[in-house]
Order: sequence, then C-alpha cells, then structure tokens
Amino acid sequence: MTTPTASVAPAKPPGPEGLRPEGPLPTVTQAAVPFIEIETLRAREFLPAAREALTSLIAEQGQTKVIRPVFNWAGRNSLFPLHWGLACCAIEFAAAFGGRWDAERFGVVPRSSPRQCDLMIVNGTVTWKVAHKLITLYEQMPEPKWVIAMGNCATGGGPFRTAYSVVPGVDKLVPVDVYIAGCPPRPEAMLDGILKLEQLIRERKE
Amino acid sequence: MSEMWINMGPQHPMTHGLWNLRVKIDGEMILDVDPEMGYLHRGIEKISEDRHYNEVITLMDRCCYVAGFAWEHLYIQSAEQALGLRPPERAEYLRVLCDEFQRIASHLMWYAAFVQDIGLMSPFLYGMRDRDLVLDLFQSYTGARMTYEYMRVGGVRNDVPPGFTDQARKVLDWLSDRFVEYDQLCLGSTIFRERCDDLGTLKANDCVAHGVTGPMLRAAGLKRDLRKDRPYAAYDRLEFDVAVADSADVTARYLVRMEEMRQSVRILRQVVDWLDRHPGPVLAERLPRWLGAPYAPIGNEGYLLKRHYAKGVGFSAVEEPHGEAQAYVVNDGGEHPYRVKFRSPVFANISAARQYLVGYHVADIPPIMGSVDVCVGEVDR
Amino acid sequence: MASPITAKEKPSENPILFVARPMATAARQFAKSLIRPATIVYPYERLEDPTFRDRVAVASGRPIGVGHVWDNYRGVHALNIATCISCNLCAFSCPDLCIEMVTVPGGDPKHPKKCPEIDYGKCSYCGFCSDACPEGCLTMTTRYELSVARRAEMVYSPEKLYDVFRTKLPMNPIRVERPANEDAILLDPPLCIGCNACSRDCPTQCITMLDIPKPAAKPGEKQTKRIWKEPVINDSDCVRCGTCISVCPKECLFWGTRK
Amino acid sequence: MASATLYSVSDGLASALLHALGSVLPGPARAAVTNPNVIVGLAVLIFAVILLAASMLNTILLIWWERKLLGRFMDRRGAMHVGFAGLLQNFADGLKLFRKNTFQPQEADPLGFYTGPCAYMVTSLIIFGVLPISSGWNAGTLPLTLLLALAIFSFAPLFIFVSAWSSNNKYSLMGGMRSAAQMIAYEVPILLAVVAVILVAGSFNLTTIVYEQQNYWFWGPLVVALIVFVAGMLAEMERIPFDLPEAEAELVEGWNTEYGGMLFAFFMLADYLRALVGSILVVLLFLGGWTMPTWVPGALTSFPLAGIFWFMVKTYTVFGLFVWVRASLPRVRTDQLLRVGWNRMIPLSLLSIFLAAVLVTVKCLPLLGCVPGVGS
Amino acid sequence: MQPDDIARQLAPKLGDGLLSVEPFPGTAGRVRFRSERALELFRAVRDDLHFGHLSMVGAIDWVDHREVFYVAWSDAATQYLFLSTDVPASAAHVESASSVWPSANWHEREAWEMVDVTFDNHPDLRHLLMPDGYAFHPLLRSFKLHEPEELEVKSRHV
Repeated sequence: MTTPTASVAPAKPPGPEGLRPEGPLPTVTQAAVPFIEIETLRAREFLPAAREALTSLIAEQGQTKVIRPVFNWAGRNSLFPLHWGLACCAIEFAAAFGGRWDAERFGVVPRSSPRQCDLMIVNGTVTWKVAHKLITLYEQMPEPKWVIAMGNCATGGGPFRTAYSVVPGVDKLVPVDVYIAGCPPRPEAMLDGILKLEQLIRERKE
Repeated sequence: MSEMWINMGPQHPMTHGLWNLRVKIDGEMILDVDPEMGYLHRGIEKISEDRHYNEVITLMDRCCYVAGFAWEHLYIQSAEQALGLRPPERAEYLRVLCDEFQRIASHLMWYAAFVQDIGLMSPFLYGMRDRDLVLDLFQSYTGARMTYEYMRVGGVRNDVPPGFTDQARKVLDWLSDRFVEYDQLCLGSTIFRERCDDLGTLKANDCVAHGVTGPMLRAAGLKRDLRKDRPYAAYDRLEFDVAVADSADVTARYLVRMEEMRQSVRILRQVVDWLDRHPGPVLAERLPRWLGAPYAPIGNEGYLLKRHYAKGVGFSAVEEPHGEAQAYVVNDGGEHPYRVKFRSPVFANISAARQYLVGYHVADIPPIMGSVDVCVGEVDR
Repeated sequence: MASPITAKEKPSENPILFVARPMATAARQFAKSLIRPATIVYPYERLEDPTFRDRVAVASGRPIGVGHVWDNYRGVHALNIATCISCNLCAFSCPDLCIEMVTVPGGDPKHPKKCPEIDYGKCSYCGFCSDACPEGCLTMTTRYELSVARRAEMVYSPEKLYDVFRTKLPMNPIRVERPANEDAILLDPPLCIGCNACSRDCPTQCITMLDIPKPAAKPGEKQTKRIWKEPVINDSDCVRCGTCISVCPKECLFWGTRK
Repeated sequence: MASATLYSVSDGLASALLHALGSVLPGPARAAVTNPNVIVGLAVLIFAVILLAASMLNTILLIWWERKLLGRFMDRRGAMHVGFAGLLQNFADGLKLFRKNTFQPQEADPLGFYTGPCAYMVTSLIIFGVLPISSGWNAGTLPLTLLLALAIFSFAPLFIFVSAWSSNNKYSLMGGMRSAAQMIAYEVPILLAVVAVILVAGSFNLTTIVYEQQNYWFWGPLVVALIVFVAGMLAEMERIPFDLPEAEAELVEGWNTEYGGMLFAFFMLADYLRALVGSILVVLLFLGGWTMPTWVPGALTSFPLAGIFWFMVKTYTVFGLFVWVRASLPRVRTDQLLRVGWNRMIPLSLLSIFLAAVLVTVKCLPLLGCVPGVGS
Repeated sequence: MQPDDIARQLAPKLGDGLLSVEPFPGTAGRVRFRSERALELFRAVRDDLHFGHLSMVGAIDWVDHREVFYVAWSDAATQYLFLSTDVPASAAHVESASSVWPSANWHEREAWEMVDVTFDNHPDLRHLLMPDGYAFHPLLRSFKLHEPEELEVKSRHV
C-alpha cells in the first residue's frame, strides 16, 4: 500500500485540532471548532502496525516471490466496494454501475456489508456527524483494504469545506490511496480512479 | 422475539443516501419509527450568507443532486424577486426545458432506486441507462452531467447549441417507448401488485396535516401542482395535465410518477417547438456586469449594490420532482444574501414517516421509503 | 384550475399469467442486447471520441451517445500563458477559492507575471473563471480523468495547465457575452493625488496619466503636495478587473455608469 | 467411453498407481500396498477428488454463466476484462477472498460462527456424491439416492440459522429466521412433487428415474409437479423472487452480513453449489437426465462423453431459466411467500400426485410424450 | 385574497395581536403578529382562512431581535400566506404550531437548533440536523465559518 498522502503531517495528528493555529481561540470562532472528539488515528495506527507485522513475517519466511503476484492479480481484479452513497458523487457512483459504464466488467461489485468489501469509495461530503460511522465501517473491512476519495468533498471538503459541519477531506479520518478530482467526477473518471488503484496494487511490494 | 430497535442506516442499502431510520420491531412488524437526519448537513444556508448571489448557484446544484435544475430555478426565482429583475422570455422557456428534463431524470433515478428496493434487478439498469440520455442532453448545453451552474440571476448562461432540439426529440421518442416497458416490468407483474397495493397508505387529510407535497400528495387524490396553481416561468403558456391517483398507496405513487414523466414529455415537445421558432436573448439586457457576468468584482461592491438595488425579499416556490420547494431570500442591501432559507419537500415527506410506516412489515420499508423518493441532500442541506 | 385526472386507478398494464409479461419484456431486452449492449467498453471506447459515437449510435440504433456535444464539457482547464495578462479575474470569480495567482517567468521585476494555479481538489468545475477571463486564455477542456495517489498532485501549476493547452483538446467554446453598456470605472477627481498606482498596475495598460492644470492657490491655503496628473481610462481596452480600485490609496476610483 | 464409469476410471487409476508403487517395494510391503482394500480406499479417494474438482469447477462456471447472462438481461456486458470474456473473474474473486483477513466479530459465538459456513459448504458438496451426472458418473447403485439427495439438501437451514444466530447481528438473525421458515415451508411441496415422479418412475433411484425417461421425459405428463418443483427450488436456493433471507434492500446482506473473507466465500460457493444441485435435480427428474430423444441425429449423441455434454447443456439451460426469473421479477414478502408455500404449493403438489396416480393407473403415459418426436 | 381581506377577517379574532398585513412577493400577504398571541392566530388562519397546510417554519437572526416566519398554503385560494413575528433575542421563544399544524414539528426543531428560538409546548424539541449535545446555533450571525486559509493543504508543493 502506498503512503497515504502528502497532506498528512506526521508530526502532528492532522485531525480537527491540527487544523487550527496554536493558542487560545477567539470566543466567536470557538463555535466553529468541530465538536466531536474523534480518535482520528485509530485506523491509521492500525495499518502501519499490521503492515510491519506482515512485512516481517514475509521477510522471515521469504516465500512470497511467486505468490505475491498471484494474490496481487486476484486482489486488483476483484475489488468489492462498499455500497453506500454519501452525496452527489453517489449518483455518479451508481451510474458507473449502470448499464452504460458497467463497472462489473472489471470485477467491481458493490457489497452492502463492510465485512465483504476491499474498497471504500467515499463518494461525497463527510460530515462530523457521520465521521464516527465512517471510521467504524473502515475498521470493519478486513485487510487488505483501500480507500478512494471520490470527488472534491471527500478530497478536501469541496465547496462546503468552510462549513461548520463538514470534515475537510476524508484523509483526516482514514488513509486514502487514490483521490479522484471532479465535482462530481464522471463515471469514466471513477473507473479511471479504480484502474489507477489497480495499478497501485500491481506495483506494491510488501 | 421481543420488541427491539434496529438502525437502518446510515450505511444501509435502503436509505439511498445518508440517513438513519430507527425502527422498533416486533418480529417482522413495525411498531414505531424515528427518522434520524443530519448526516449530510453541509450548512448550505450558512455558506450562502457568505457568497455572492450568483455564487450560491454552485451550492444549489449540490443541494439536491438528483434535481439540480429545479433548485437552481428555485433559488434564481427568489433572488430575482429580491433584486427586482426579470428574465427574457426565451430564458423562461429554457428554464422550463431544464426543469422538465430534470423531472424526467429525477423520476428515472427514483424508478431505478425504487425497483431495486423491491428486488427488481434489471429495471434498475434500464432506468439508469435512460437517465444517462437525459444527462447527455444536459451536458450538451451546460457542460456538466449533474452540477450545471447554468441559470444566472436574470436569465441563463447560454443558449442551446444548434441541433439540440432534434436530439431532444429523439430522446423524447426513445423515452416514450421505454415508459411502456417500465409499466410492463412493474405493473404487469403479479408479484409487484401484491407487494405494492395497499401499502404505505397516507390519506389526503394526513398529507395536508403533515405537510406532504408532490407525487405523494397527488397519489392521495389531491390535485395540487404549483405549475398549475401558481404558474411560474412559462408554465402558464404550456398545456399539460396534473397526474392524480386515488388509492394513496405505493402503486398510486408509482402511477403518478410515471404519468408525470409522460406529461413532462408532452410539455417538452411544446417547449422544443417553441425554442425552434423563437430565437432571442437569454440574459436580461441591462444587467450590471457583476450580476450578469458571473464573477465578483473587487472594491466598492457595496456602493454598486446600493446604487442598483434597494433592500428586498424574495419568496418563491417551484414544483420540484419530489414536491413543493420554497426559497426565501432576504436582501439587506449587502453584497451577499442576508439569509437564505429553503423548504425541502422531502424534509416534510420524511417527517411524516410514522404515519405511513407503522403497522407494516420490515420488508415493506424499502418499497414505502422508495416510493417517498428520498433525496438526503435537500433534506439536510 | 380544474384539469382532467389522468392517472386514476386504471393502470396501463395488468398482469397476464402472473409473471408472463415482465418475463417477456426481459427476454426482449435480452435478445436486443445480445447484439450490442448499451455498455461502452470504457478504457478502449470513449464517448468523447466522435467516430465511436457515430459508429455506435448510427450502426446499432442503441441509445449510446445520442445528444452528445462534447465541446461544451467542463473539465480540466487549459491556460495559454502567452496571452494571460495577470488580471486576477479568474481568482476573484472562483466561488471555491481554488485559484491562486503564482509568479511565472516572463514578467519584468516591477510587474511580475502572475498566472492562475488551480487546485483540482477544490475546484467545482463551475466555469465561472473561464467565463470571467477577458482574454479567453483560460478555458475548460474535455479532459476529465484526474485521479492521483497523492493529494498534492492535484494542484496544477500554470506550466501544467499550459501543457494541457498544448495538447489541443477541444475547448469549451461558449463565451458569456458582455453587456452592451457595461459599468465602467469612474474617477472622483477631488480625491485623486495622481500617484500613478492605478496606471502602473493596470494589466491591460489602458490607464494613462494626463496632466491637469494646476489650480491657482487660494490665499491663506497651504499648497498641497499632489502631483498634477489624473488617470484616464480607455473603456474599450478595460477588462473591468478592478485592480486599479484595489490599489488606489485614496479610494477615488469607483464603479459607475459612464454618461 | 460409455462403459467407462467414473468409479472404474478411479479404480483403474488407483490400482495402476499402487501396483507401480508396489513393483519397487520389497515383498511384504508390496503385498500390503496392493491389498484390494487399499486399492478400493485409494479409488474412493480419487473418485471424491475428481467429483470435488468437477463440482467446484462447474460451480465457478455457473457463477460466470449467471453474471454474463444477467449482464445481457440488463443491457450491459458483465465481467469481461479478467481472462477471456471474464472467465477468470471468479477465480480472482476466490483467490482474493482466500487471502483476506479472517476475523470474528467481538460478540460472536466462535463455535457456530466457524462451523456454520463449513457445514453448509460440506453438506452442499456431499450431494454431488449421489447425483448421477451420466450413466457412469455416480457413486454406485444406492437404492434411495433421490431421498438421500433431498435429505442432505434440507440440512442447509439448520446451518444457516446456526451461523446467523452466532454472528450476533440483528439483520443476520432476521435473515436466518426467514431462511428457516422459508426452507421448511418449501421442503414439503418439493417432496410431494417428487412423489409424483416416484409414482411414475417406480423407483427412488435417480439412475432408474433417468432410464425410465428414455422414451418420454417427465416434464410433459408431470407439468404441475415441475412447476411446484421449480418454484420450491427457487425458494430453497434463495434466489429472486424468493431471496428474502438475503433481501438486500432491508436486511443488509441477510444472514451472511457479518461474514467476510473465506467464510463468506464458503457461503457464496455453497449457494451456487445448491443452485447447481437444484438445476441438476430438475434435469434428472423432469428433463431426461443425460438421455436424448431419438430424433436427435446419432452423431450428436454418440461421441465420447456425449451424455455428460448434453447433461451439462440441459443443466445450464435450466439455470439460465432461473437467471431469467431473477432478471425480471421482484422479491415477494415473507408472509406472501409462506402463504404461497402452504396455501398454494401444497394443494398443487397434491394435485400433481393425484394426476400422476391417474396417469399410472390408466397407463396412458406414452401418449403424453410431450416434446414432438420425443417418444421413441 | 388580498391583504385587506385577510386583515378584515383576522382583526376581530386577534385584536391587538395583529400588527399589520402587508403585501409580500409571491404570497397573499405578510401577517405580522405579536408572538404572545401566536396560537390564536394559527387557529384563525387554519380554521377561518382555510390555510390548512403549513409549508415552512424558519427564523432569521436580526442581531437585536429574531424573526420567526411561517408559510401556509390554502388549497381553496391557491395562495401562500406569510406569517411573521418578532421575538427579542434575549428571550426568544414562541408557542409551537405543531398542535395546529403537525407538519411544524420538524421545521421548529430545525429552527430551534439553527437560530436558537425556543418553541413552547413542542412535543419533541431535540436536535435534528446536528448531533445531540451540539452547543452552538450555526445560523446566528455571531457564528462564523472557517476561514478558508485554515484548511489549506499544508504541504502544497511537496
């Protein structure tokens, strides 16, 4: 898996608190501080740990020369995204599974249960109210798993990023592998993002 | 099994968006429901107070993402009232064109989601396929499939390209043929009728008391359609009927929506013919450039506004695909709207959920909520 | 207000043999799509490819590509750096504040050339910027594929936008016409101190400083130290960017209708 | 090849292997290795492995077949980029699920959570041992193969309910309960419909039932039983219109909501194994098994493995019918499903028994050979 | 229905509770009333003027006071009616309309959480769009949005 993003500042948790300057805030803008205490890094800490364990295991055993490409082939050709719709991009997400673009051609079949998914396509605005649930859903997905931030709202809050209730980018909550720009992206652009992710899975080394 | 509460949502195939239906069940029977909204609350009304009048349009498209044009139209009407402007006639017809095609697209989206809810698999794809044709038309003159940014205060951005009307006629012909197939797939099936008849009944007086509007209200037999009752844009110059059904159940809502699509096709044929015959400007002439052209100036905006526009308020309503949407725009003379308040039809339709869900089975929730046609974007705003 | 009731409880279809009718419809659809389903095989077939559209739409009679006018599509921007006059209008018009003016080589030290840098992680593709561009150098193209693995790659520098321009993708041809009698920038002469700031910063060089007669000093009044020059704005060259208003130290320029 | 049965093939293979092994071993070990009991044991093992491989391969092909057919019904293409025409798609799915993280929900009961899917998978696989795919491809001449097959087939609700209960999820639980209710309700009409077949064929042995159809297939005279059987099978396989336990719209994924990775793959595979078994049973009981009508040219029926070929053609066509139903019908509701099961299907199946009895009594069965020219 | 008609029909019932009826764009008129007499007005509007359908309830923060407005619709007259009342910002409360029009329920919940106007005798006054326990009222003028600069991608050119 690639390193999530450049926007992640590793020294400081890039959660809601990390967005603000140091020091006490003026009383008026206090209201705009996101109000939910989110343990932003739960999933984020879990991933590197799991990756480290896996890498050391592989290094000890040294057997994956042959198996890895096979599993990478399987993994990239059968990405099951989570079936959920957040906002506008969900409609284009649905259109991509409609007859004209037919994402099933690539083996992409949406599943309703996070337990059966490998891919979370965050297709819309993430609000602080749904942030908990998003992290829960992400943690319910079994490894290996990927996240695609589809559209500008998931990438960085989009037109609503100044609003009091919107998470400015889903990479504040879960690690993101591929960003798709667009507002909303065309279904083709979404398929392009999935192909890009397949490329990343093909190239991954761990 | 004793009584228990289950959460349907926010990630649930039934919701078609982000909301949570808390259901109290006893076995398979529904005892109580409590819709929980706000998972997609983006503060559109607050952001609007921070934007210029034309810049709010970008939010309107994303407010209700299946009926962007209707909400653009709604906001633009109110803003024009608040600023005291009037669009040229061709712009009015173009707005009707947008609205009615949007109604078809929205109802097709509803059809796709609704049949998926009752387990029909292929019509979902037929609906999406035919909706894409309408979106192709939108793209050909606005440049986008869903978020159009097409209407402007005082008119619309640009005229339709040459050859558009012919293509529109082709699509309308194709769609009228498909509506027959849709009916065959749904109404022609005994299972569909068994599933949907006498389901989710909400009688007319309950509809009125709980503020339910749109196809749900018309399915209860009340002939109320703002396009007829308080015609806006060019609707008073167009012929169409209001689709009404009697039985107030899921089948009736299906019938009303299908009939509305047929009526929209009828309206669109007239509009397309009119557009062919009457070329003209699409943007009001003497517009100060920061309203006419879509960009914000710097410096002295306050001066400009005070010079051109006094304070004012705008209140208008349009018949959105989901029902009756209203917008209230307060112009206090500043460069941004002082307050923008929207009334979402689905907001009221969902708030009456207890009236039409309690007493049915858990398996009935998807068809009933599907027949309500939930668009969470406009509920939460 | 009375209109005929159209969708009474008389459905247009009724079941035949329980489920025979929907199954027949599905079978008909199956037979049709055996020849050519509505699917476009995306990475290999593209809707914006006109030959593909003609081939499929005409040859198979399927509803693919009907109604496509792709030139209008609002995708990634193309920037012609050569004709950009650094007027800032795109950045001012952006409702999402995704455009930042950054310095590019080519300007003189006093007037650094600034061109838009667009962050596609914020851009909502509304087209306000290309509508606002007075020189037509910032347009939108039909490119829509923009998926990156790193957030920072979404920021398109002017050079990158110029690369898009050089690919000769179809550009969005729709231009918003200017109103005939547009508001202009007017001068409030008594306030002007003739500082030349507006003329210096005007991106189109449409402001010239003309000498004005120095009034005779009234008795008892102290002579002001102003420079006796006054800006004259050439309305036909002016793009109404408002730079002069923003740089004016005395706020003596304002919007208005020229008589 | 018609004489080469699957068992004789595996027996020959086993004895050849063991004799080859024995020839290089010293005397006493040779005698131990070439002991007939050992040979039989190995032959059974090889037999089982071949059956397993064949049934799994067929199941995966069946999934591919469904995806492609469903795609065309929906005016799209279905999986097409992985392997030729998407043939490798399901292998990719399986491999991926195999390598996914295995986990267990916090509140789940581990015993039921793990044994449920395994038992579901195993019972679905066992049925293939008794299904005669062709004249030679069966596990021998057990007298009651039909009853055995149906008995194993009806184990499933138990394991579904166990896994649904153990995963400690409300949706799973509701799905499991619906599944149990539905399968029990439809077990009865299926068995009653089968009674009609048994009456006409005079045997509980599937091979005998197929040979009884050499002159005329049973679907003509027993059309009522066929309808009941197919409807019941749709319910047993939990396919639309009777896929309530997995009703995606209300119960997220039904009883396998909490399952992921390989356990979910077990459910998926077992579902399609059962679908395959259902289609095979329809072919065996009503469509003449591997036999073909006499008007079909001999060249088409006498090539090697022709029986298996035609059997598979019939099976996949029957499954295509199920896919057609899935593509065009909505889902029914639980109470409607049960009402149809108890109030319509059982009377219908009793009627079919009555009709079969009448037909047998008046001995007019050959006259009713249904497909034109089927009667020899 | 003209503003004068409305005033004539409402005046006997409300007396000094009715402040004025003035023309308002898109509606039959705007009825301004005293917030203490709200319930009587709602009943009169629903029963006497036959505005049976309440479309919208909202509130505006005018900094010194808050305005609560209601939009009602009459099927007979096919017209909207705009009702509005001013409440002081220090004691912003008004009688709930949900006993007269059940549809007011959710609208009042929203108005309460957004503009901080309390509706007395509301059956279920809790948060609708924001999560429980959210302490602010976003549509008040004193509530400021994020500045866009705070949300910039930090390592923009990495």
